[in-house]
Amino acid sequence: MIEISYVDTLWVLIASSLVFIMHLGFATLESGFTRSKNTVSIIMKNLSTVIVGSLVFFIIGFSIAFSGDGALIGGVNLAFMNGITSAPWGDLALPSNVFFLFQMMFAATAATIVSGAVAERIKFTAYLVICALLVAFIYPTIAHWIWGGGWLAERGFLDFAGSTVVHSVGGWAALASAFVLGPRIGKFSHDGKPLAIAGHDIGLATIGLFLLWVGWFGFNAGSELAVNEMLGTIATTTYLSAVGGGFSALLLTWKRNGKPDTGMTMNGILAGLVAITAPCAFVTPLWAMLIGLVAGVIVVYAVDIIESRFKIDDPVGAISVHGINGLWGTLAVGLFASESGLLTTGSVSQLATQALGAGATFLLVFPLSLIIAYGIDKSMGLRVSETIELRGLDTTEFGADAYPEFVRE
Amino acid sequence: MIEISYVDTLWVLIASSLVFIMHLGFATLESGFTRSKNTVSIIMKNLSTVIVGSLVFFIIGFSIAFSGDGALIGGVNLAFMNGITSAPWGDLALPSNVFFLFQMMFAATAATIVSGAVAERIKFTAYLVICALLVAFIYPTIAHWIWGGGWLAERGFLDFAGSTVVHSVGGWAALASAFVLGPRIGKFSHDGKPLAIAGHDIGLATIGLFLLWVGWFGFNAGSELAVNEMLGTIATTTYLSAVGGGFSALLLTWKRNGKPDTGMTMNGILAGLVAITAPCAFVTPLWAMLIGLVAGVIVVYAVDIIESRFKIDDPVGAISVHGINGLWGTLAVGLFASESGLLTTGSVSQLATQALGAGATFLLVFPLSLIIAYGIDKSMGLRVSETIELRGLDTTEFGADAYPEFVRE
Amino acid sequence: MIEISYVDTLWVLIASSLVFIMHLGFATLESGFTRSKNTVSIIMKNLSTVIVGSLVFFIIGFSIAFSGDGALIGGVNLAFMNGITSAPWGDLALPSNVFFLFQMMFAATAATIVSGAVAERIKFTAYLVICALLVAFIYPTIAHWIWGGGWLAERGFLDFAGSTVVHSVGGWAALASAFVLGPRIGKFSHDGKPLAIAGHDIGLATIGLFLLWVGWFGFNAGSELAVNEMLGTIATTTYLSAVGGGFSALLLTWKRNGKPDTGMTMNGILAGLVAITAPCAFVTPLWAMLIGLVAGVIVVYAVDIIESRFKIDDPVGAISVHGINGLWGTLAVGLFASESGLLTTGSVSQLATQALGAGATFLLVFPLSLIIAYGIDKSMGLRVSETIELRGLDTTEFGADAYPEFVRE
Amino acid sequence: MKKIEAVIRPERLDHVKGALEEMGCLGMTVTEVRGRGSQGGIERQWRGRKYRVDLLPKIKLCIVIEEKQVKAVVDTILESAYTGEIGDGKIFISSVEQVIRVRTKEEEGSHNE
Amino acid sequence: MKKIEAVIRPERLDHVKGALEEMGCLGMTVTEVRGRGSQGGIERQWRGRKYRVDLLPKIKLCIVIEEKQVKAVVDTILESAYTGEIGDGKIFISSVEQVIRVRTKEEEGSHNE
Amino acid sequence: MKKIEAVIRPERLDHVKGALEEMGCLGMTVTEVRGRGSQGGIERQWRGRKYRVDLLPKIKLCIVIEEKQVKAVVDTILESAYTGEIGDGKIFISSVEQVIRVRTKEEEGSHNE
Ligand SMILES: Nc1ncnc2c1ncn2[C@@H]1O[C@H](COP(=O)(O)OP(=O)(O)O)[C@@H](O)[C@H]1O
Ligand SMILES: Nc1ncnc2c1ncn2[C@@H]1O[C@H](COP(=O)(O)OP(=O)(O)O)[C@@H](O)[C@H]1O
Ligand SMILES: Nc1ncnc2c1ncn2[C@@H]1O[C@H](COP(=O)(O)OP(=O)(O)O)[C@@H](O)[C@H]1O
Repeated sequence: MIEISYVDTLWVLIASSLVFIMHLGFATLESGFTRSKNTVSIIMKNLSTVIVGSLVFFIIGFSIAFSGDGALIGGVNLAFMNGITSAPWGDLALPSNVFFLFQMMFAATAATIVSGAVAERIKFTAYLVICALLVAFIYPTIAHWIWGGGWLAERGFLDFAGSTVVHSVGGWAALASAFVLGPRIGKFSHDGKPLAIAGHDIGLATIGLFLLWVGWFGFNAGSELAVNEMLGTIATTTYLSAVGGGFSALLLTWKRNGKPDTGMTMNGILAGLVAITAPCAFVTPLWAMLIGLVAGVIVVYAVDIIESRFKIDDPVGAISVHGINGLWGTLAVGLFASESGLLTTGSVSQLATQALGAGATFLLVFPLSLIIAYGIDKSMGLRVSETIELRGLDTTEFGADAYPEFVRE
Repeated sequence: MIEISYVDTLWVLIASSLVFIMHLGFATLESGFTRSKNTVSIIMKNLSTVIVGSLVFFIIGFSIAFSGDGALIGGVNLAFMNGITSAPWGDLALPSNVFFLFQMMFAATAATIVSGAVAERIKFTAYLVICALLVAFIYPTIAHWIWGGGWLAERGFLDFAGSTVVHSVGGWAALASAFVLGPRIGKFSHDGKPLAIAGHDIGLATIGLFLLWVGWFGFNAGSELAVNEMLGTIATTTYLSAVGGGFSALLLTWKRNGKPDTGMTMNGILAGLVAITAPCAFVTPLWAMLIGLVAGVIVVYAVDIIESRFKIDDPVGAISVHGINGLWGTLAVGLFASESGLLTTGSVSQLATQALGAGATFLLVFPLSLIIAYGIDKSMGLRVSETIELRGLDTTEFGADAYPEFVRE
Repeated sequence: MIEISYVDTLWVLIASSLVFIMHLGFATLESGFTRSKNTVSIIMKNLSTVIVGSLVFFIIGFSIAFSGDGALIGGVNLAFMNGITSAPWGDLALPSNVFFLFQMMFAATAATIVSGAVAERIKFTAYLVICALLVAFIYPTIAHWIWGGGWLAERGFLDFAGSTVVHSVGGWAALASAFVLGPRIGKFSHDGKPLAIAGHDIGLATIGLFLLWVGWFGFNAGSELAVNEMLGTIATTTYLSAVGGGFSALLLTWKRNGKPDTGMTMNGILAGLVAITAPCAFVTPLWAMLIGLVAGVIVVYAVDIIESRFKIDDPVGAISVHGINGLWGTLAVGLFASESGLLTTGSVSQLATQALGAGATFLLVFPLSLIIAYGIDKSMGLRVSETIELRGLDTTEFGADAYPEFVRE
Repeated sequence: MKKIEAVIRPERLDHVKGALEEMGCLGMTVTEVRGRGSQGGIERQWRGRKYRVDLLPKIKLCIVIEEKQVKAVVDTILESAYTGEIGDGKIFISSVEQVIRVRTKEEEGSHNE
Repeated sequence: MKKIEAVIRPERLDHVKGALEEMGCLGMTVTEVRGRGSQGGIERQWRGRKYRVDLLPKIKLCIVIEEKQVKAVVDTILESAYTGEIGDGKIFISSVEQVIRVRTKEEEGSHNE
Repeated sequence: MKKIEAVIRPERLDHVKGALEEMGCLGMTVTEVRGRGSQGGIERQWRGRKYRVDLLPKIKLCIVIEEKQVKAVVDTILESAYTGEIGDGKIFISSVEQVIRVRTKEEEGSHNE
């Protein structure tokens, strides 16, 4: 049996904390980017993503992702943390329960991506169902394919920390849900032009942005699941890609609109982080910077196209940031990976595998999420009534105000 | 002499940072849960808890807790960090000053618990006195009993990270102080029914909740004071209990009120964290989940009963979260500890010891805190005047507004 | 070749994350301390400090600071991370890219200090230029002198974590920029008396304060660039000095004004942290406490004098906190360092060296920053128009409101 | 000149504003207020306890116009602010003696020049 | 119909509201305002420096009622808003020509139907 | 007594307040409002997309004074609130029948005692 490495144990525990704090990042970013009448609703969605997501992942999700050696899906024998002790996890010099903890933190982030895209109009109960299904079954299935020894792992598909497994999965589920939900009242003018619906607090969004950014060190470097020479590479590529994404999005929006734009700069940074998530361990710092620069450009156009062309309303840009840039990052492995990239080695096979894996993920997650969203819509109802939406979800669904004071009484 | 372990050193230093950030968690949670006219007051209480609490713990508190081998109280020879160097602390492979730092962070959290319960009506100077006495003498005494080799340690009382030492001590001091202070103006209707006094910012409270949650990894897993196979267990039980507490409080309030409730879900999560603090290293994940689920139920009823039956006004629920659930967690060790719990081994002796320790703690802390509160009341005054309370403590005691702008000038 | 230490690697990576989160600390502290009409502007400055600062440090700054062995300036051969791999950095058991990452986080903090002092009236483009020049050339030059093997390092100048390199550099650049900019409209009465211009959110400032405080563990203890017996000393002195600074500033303002003051208590804590940054590894806890206590007094008077005597408007107190207390901390090494301080060893030579280094730094940074500020003023313009300043920079320069809602629509 | 003060539901503001715009009534001053009327208040919860809020968020529109336009404006507001549920709001009409535009320093007789 | 506008201390709002409720006066519109009167302003401090704030937070109640009820309402406000210290506030009374309820589109003569 | 309601630019408040202070006009009630006039609205951007805001932040001053002082006060406001750009604001003057001071419970004829 492998001996536990204490330094690895410590790192993965700390990385779990860093990933965990991303939930606060999502909660504050999404709250800041939406209207105050829906703040309690956003926060309750984020809180229950953590609660319900963790619960179902504990019950069944982890087992589906990481037990057994099926090509398509894992088994049930690790359900309820059955057999997960402080003994090493497989070949890792890491206690199994530390591995479990890290994975549990990861799992819930996929669902939280959806919460941003469906904000300000989804029923709380409907969201709970989507979240539970996503974290219990859909995310674990893809995780099994890619990280759990499934068919994509077999084929050499590379997704270091989850551009596909976490971000694209969350992004495509967000796309499907936002599509079925339809846009918020007032999002499109009568002639179908997208209108801006400003959020309510840039400071809150800033807190979110920085917490997500710092959490990404845990997300990406933590995915090494050990402390070794790779950590510095991963952390540096991660950071530089974020810088690149912020830089190009800042400049591009400035050029397009005549003024620099805070929200889009934030989206650019996040796009850079999502894009580097798959290739962070495989590329050089310079390629990382390029991946980020491209991500920042992609996100600016993607946000626009998704609204203007596809008439899909995504209040925080989750589909563009996580879905599209998750895809970009996944392909970027095939382009720039030092040992297998098209531009670095001239070989196209890695890129093909990456495209296959990204495509397969889309083909599983998107239709399934559509079915779930439609199913909920037809049964319990997916969207709140017009009156509730206009009044805000906080007072209606939760009987609460995020800022309950009128007078400083 | 034991050799210093660098990985242990690193971990306890990081855990100290995590515990430290809990002070920001308390500051924001308490601010969000109270009215904006008292926000500066809350923040000043939290800031000075850290400042004054650390100062008195440095001067005398640490020595009382951890020097000498008296059954009831430590000595004074470690006052002012006298002799605390980077040499190992006792049997630990840890520099003494790192041990000291971690303990200093812990100590101030006990006082901070009080600050929530006495919010919106206590005099700043009165709070400073309570805080100083609590961190200089009361907390160190209990810490000595249980962690410093005192009589409860001798008897095998188990409180891994402080359900009793930190949380019940803070909770009972909060209970005594809130009792002597009396309720805020407007808390009870003319016929004595408790009324809700809404806070002012759910987003701020959310920041607090998540920071406390992540800080708890440092609090509980840091209390191992080393990196070893236990860390994964501790972190996992801690996390799952929080999930359990949030889940049951969410569902229970939903059922009782017809709508899910953000504030109580947060209280439920914190209750789960407090309850698992004593047993986190001794129980299995499943028991941890159960401890949390029960904690979430306890907190819902405790908050209600303390207000409705005992007419005590606790603006943030500190007594229920920390006092009552600290007690529950302490007893839970006696019920579920793998090696000595009643339900796991059939032996009742651990449970008896736990009850004894919890009872003794209450019997020391509660009367002493009552005496202190009454003493302050009779001498310098405990509570602000009615006018000050109505106008808010910020402008009156601090000459400041938390949100000084009227117009965005 | 030295073997990489995994525990050192891990620590410096985590310390980098802690230093990184200080950028959120600066953003929130500065936002809270200024008016809401300039919040987007503050946040954009902080975001682009990270983006642009990191970019230019990646391109050239790092190389200037840490390559070659020139007495005055480094070379260009490490530009674009050229040759920075996971091989050990010099004598350190640390991957070069981890060392690079840590230094990159540091570099941007110097620029961010300026952003507070020039808030509410500087042009965004002007700030970008100052930030880029500071992080690309000025900061790296001083870093080379002191940490990169330059002439001050040769002479035994001691600045453990950057009281001079980071804080004084930032502070003197802030002084020059604020001087050239001139005060905000309304800062001085017609007869030249300084008036208070209140900020807009104490809660936001509190978040900033605590994040900076916790980040300082990474800043100071991380500068050891290894895990060893020193960490506990560094962390403890750092913490105690902050406590001292907060304590004396709290009491002093309370005595001067009749009421305790939140903002100045925060400035006191930060002053304590800045002051201990140079001596943290060289002094005992008791001296650290004293250094902090003095820093808290210095900051109270410095803030007053800079406004009243020099008529310089520094909205957040950056010059006093970072500049003046950076100087105090640098001299404090010469006074209290266990092995070379005047009061501890009777020898004056260390103090003389410290004074020399601090003076030389001032003589480079201040005039250069003056020239830059004047140059910008004459060419592209340094300050926004009066109308823009009155309306706020957010709507004018960025076409955005930090709190875009009127009605909770 | 007459002053029309209309207290309406916040969520109807966009609609009312649009309707007024269509009929060419542009000038207005809007205030965020709280109001109580026959609508008895609503229930909220806070940390698990329910409570009544009797002052509900409303929007007050203030429109100063010539007398002859009053009826049209009032009708438009009545139409566009209406939901039929308690809490739809009230309109108060009073007299204004003088209206002066700061930019031109001229007195106005008509609000839409 | 008459319009009573009362500027009072924020901390008296609950009390005034309660007193009006007892006498059956329910309808009102409340606005958060800042005011200056003979109360010269108050001192605050910011990062150690004192400064004067001359516009102090106040609450404006606006109550539109029939003429015959004016005295009773004004007396109730005078009573319940009173503390005796500078800054207690002022009451302004003016005329309203028409009151229309949006929900019913009917003109009102009496504010408590 | 007359009521002067002046809607001005937020950034002119300090200036107007100062000017009124100099001429001895102290009493006033200030409200944060949003307004639309001939100023057609302004452009903002949000996450890269531009949008129009047509209700712009304004400040409403309300000053109740004796008739004979109206002209002086209005002139002062016209002067101090003026920038010459669209959006400078408007002044509305109407009648107030009664003014009562809460602290003294006495009716006032003059607002500056
Ligand atoms: N007598 C009054 N004086 C001043 N404002 C009033 C009065 N009556 C109603 N209002 C305002 O009108 C709003 C709507 O009145 P309400 O009676 O609830 O409407 P509805 O007639 O639809 O029930 C109230 O919230 C309040 O702001
Ligand atoms: N002339 C005025 N015009 C408009 N509002 C006024 C006037 N005088 C006083 N107020 C309002 O009344 C409030 C209380 O007035 P103040 O003179 O301070 O009360 P007191 O009479 O108790 O001293 C002020 O804050 C302001 O809002
Ligand atoms: N008819 C009106 N009724 C009520 N308020 C008005 C009216 N016209 C203008 N206002 C107020 O006056 C403000 C300034 O008006 P505006 O026409 O923009 O000024 P200017 O005359 O300088 O163009 C508006 O924002 C609005 O608050």
